[in-house]
Amino acid sequence: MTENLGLAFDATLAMLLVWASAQATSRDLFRAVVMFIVLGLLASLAWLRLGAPDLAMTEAAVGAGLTGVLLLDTLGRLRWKRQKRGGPQ
Amino acid sequence: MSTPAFAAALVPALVWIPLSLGALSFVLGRAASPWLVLPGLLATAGVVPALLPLAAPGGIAAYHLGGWMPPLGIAWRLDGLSAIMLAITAIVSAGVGIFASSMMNRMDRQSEWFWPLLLLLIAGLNALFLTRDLFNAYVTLEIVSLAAVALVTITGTSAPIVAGMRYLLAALAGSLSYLLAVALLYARYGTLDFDLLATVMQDDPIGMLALALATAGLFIKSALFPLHVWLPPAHGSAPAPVSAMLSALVVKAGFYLLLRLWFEVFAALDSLAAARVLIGLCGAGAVVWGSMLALCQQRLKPLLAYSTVAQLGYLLLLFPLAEVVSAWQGTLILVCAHGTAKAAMFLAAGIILRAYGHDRIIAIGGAARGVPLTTFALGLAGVSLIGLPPSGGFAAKWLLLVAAFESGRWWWSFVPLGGGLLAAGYVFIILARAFEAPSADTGDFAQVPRVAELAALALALVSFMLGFAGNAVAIGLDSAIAEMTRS
Amino acid sequence: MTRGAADILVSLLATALAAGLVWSAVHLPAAPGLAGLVERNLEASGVESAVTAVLLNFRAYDTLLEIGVLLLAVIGALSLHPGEELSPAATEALSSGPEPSPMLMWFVPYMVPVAFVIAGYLWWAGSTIPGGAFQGGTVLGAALVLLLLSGRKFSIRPEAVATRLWLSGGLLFFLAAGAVPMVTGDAVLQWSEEWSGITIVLIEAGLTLSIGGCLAALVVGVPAHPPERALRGRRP
Amino acid sequence: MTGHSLIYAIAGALMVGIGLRALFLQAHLLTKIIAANVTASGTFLVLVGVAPFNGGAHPDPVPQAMVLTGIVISVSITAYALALLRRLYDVTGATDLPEERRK
Repeated sequence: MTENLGLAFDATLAMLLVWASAQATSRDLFRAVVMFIVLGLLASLAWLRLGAPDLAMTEAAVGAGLTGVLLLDTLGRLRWKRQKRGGPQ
Repeated sequence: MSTPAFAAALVPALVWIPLSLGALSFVLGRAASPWLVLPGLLATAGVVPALLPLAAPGGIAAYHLGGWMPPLGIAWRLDGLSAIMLAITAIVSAGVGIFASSMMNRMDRQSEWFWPLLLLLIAGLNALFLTRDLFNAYVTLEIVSLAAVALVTITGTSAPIVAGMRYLLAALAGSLSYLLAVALLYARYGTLDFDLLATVMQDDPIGMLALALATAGLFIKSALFPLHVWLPPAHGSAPAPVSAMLSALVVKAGFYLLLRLWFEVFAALDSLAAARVLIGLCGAGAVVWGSMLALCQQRLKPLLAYSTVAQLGYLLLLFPLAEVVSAWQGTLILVCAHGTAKAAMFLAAGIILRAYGHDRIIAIGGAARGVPLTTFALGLAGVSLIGLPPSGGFAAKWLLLVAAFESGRWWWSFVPLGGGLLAAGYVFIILARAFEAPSADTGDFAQVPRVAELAALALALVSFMLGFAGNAVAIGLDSAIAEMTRS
Repeated sequence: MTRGAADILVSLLATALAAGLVWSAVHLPAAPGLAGLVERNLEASGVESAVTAVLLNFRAYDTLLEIGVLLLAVIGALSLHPGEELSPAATEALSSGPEPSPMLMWFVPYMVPVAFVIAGYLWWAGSTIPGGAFQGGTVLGAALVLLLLSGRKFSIRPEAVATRLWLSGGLLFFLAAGAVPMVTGDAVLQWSEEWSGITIVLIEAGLTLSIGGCLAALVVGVPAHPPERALRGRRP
Repeated sequence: MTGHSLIYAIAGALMVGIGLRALFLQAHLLTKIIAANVTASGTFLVLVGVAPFNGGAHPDPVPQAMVLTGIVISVSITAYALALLRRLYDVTGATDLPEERRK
């Protein structure tokens, strides 16, 4: 029973990972960045399931956290400057 | 360790010195470059001759980092092939270092970043040429790629930034492809060591997929035709000493790892004959395509960059001819001859750029009179690039021709012959212009440090003289080649 | 080649690669792996956590080079800092971008000390249970980013020698410690059995600090102006 | 627990395909950088997912160490790539490469 539950969880998580990957590489930039952060959190869960707590910690802090902040900041700056360039001087 | 303790103790210096000096020169900033960096760089280069005895026949040195034997630990080995790559790295980086320190204003913003990046690049190259571990090779490749891209973008102007971005994305795709191969091989065999893998390698689809992935990744990293498109803009727009390092050494790093994989790790696989021919055809394509585009260029540095694409093609001829010893000799001499010649030519291009403010080929008339040593260096290196006797390029191409006939597949000889003609074309374009009288749009002449000219000339001389030393080098290499062609 | 053809070709190649990888994953025969070998040598490694033993003893050289990559990225990012002539979007401080939210401002004073404690704990715990320099370093980096985000009186000044020593200190100490065994004729990075535990803990301390600093420096970039100026009057 | 690692290896393989496709086909550089990261995550899942395990309670620590190294390398390169993207935008006003520009 627990075995089956685990299998179902793993299969769902795997599907979510693939889905989030597809979303993270779509053309809508904001959604892509947000979904990349979600992907980091999902991957962190996957590492736990794979018996790798070291990787889970690092993935959550780096993959979702720092990379996410970096991507959001870059996106914000690109948009902010575009508005400034496009707008009246 | 079965080697003289003194020499073995020097091996880590090849990585430790440039790595720590790279970090230190970052800490100390501009103040450090004159007295710390260049001596350190030359010291690193100076270690190599002391190590050569280790690479001599019978003296193949294994070094176990951390004292752990593979498969648990990581091993280094210094054999003939490593020794050649380390030697050419030492020679070119010494020349580039001397050139850059004489040309670069110490107060330039760039100089603050150039030296740490250059030293870390050298550390990465040396580390790659020593390692016997698949995953460790991945880490060294990342050092080399990241340092190379950062050096390309160092001026911060638009052309190199765009070129650097393209280079970085290509390098990323390449390393991930390589890393997938590492994952498959570790999963299949449970070890990352070249030698252990070679003994257990099976001819199965998983191994084939791994080899294909690694090869594709390294083709991108080394800009081997047809995955070369990122190279010309990057090498053409980077500062001259950077282009010299890139064309002479960085693109050879991926090629070196290809040799290790195809002729050591996967050497026992018989089913690769057709793939080897395919790689040879890629080489032929590179020679034709790169040379043709080189002929079309208006500026000196892009011309040299396309010439690099072409010259890398000759190296791939080794794959279909590898069972012949002279193919190995020719390829290894070509690695050295092209490395030194191309570095010399990029440095010369940098001098012309400094002297005249541009590198438009049509307007470099008077260079022969204004910067005669530089023009002489261009000529000498050009002779080696074409492959005229008695240059190193000649020795290399001659050996490749011999290999083609010895193997009975004489048609491969068209590649070096035709490529030589095309190279003669583009080298002649440069030299003919340089010997013309100065024209109205040549521009004002600015003085160039003599030391910089001498550095370029010295590298060109090495490339030229390799033809005389060629035989000695080839004989010295026999053990390495025997090692690689054993199976 | 037209764009449509390129699309199809790339999609086909990507699909083929994914299919090949799936096939390989399914058909891989079981290989022995190195888990057993690591376990047998764990006692000699000086730490109890297998992952830490691999990272800082058996394959410490990988880790050494990897810190080199991190430092390289920092140097590369700093080198992109424009002079006075250009607008500084490439590297200006994160904190000079959008205004920090009140929520964040409330959160940070509680969060940062906790994060520092966690970072310290992870470093210390790494030798026995999951955790270590990377995990500690990344948490430290995240804490520093939070601190910078909130616009407290804290900034990373990359032109200062002290900052640079902080960012590259982990690598330099690792290199120095790695060279020490050569004195007795051992290989580099060959920790003597009695000292290996303490050596690894010390190296991890240096790495934790440097990794945290490097990650924070990469995220916040170089302040184009002193952060105080950029932030003055923004605080609610 | 590790018995299900194959599921994650398959997910990783699909992520690699998705990531590589986007890396080559998407024009916006930010998407390309994210795509490279997705590919890297997929590669890491493959690395640990297919890693050999000898049936014991302990998963093989060597692939985990490799992935830890890989994650740090990947965040380093990403951070540098984003700095480069900002600089590129600063200098040229573009967020894509000239040859991939869609009109």
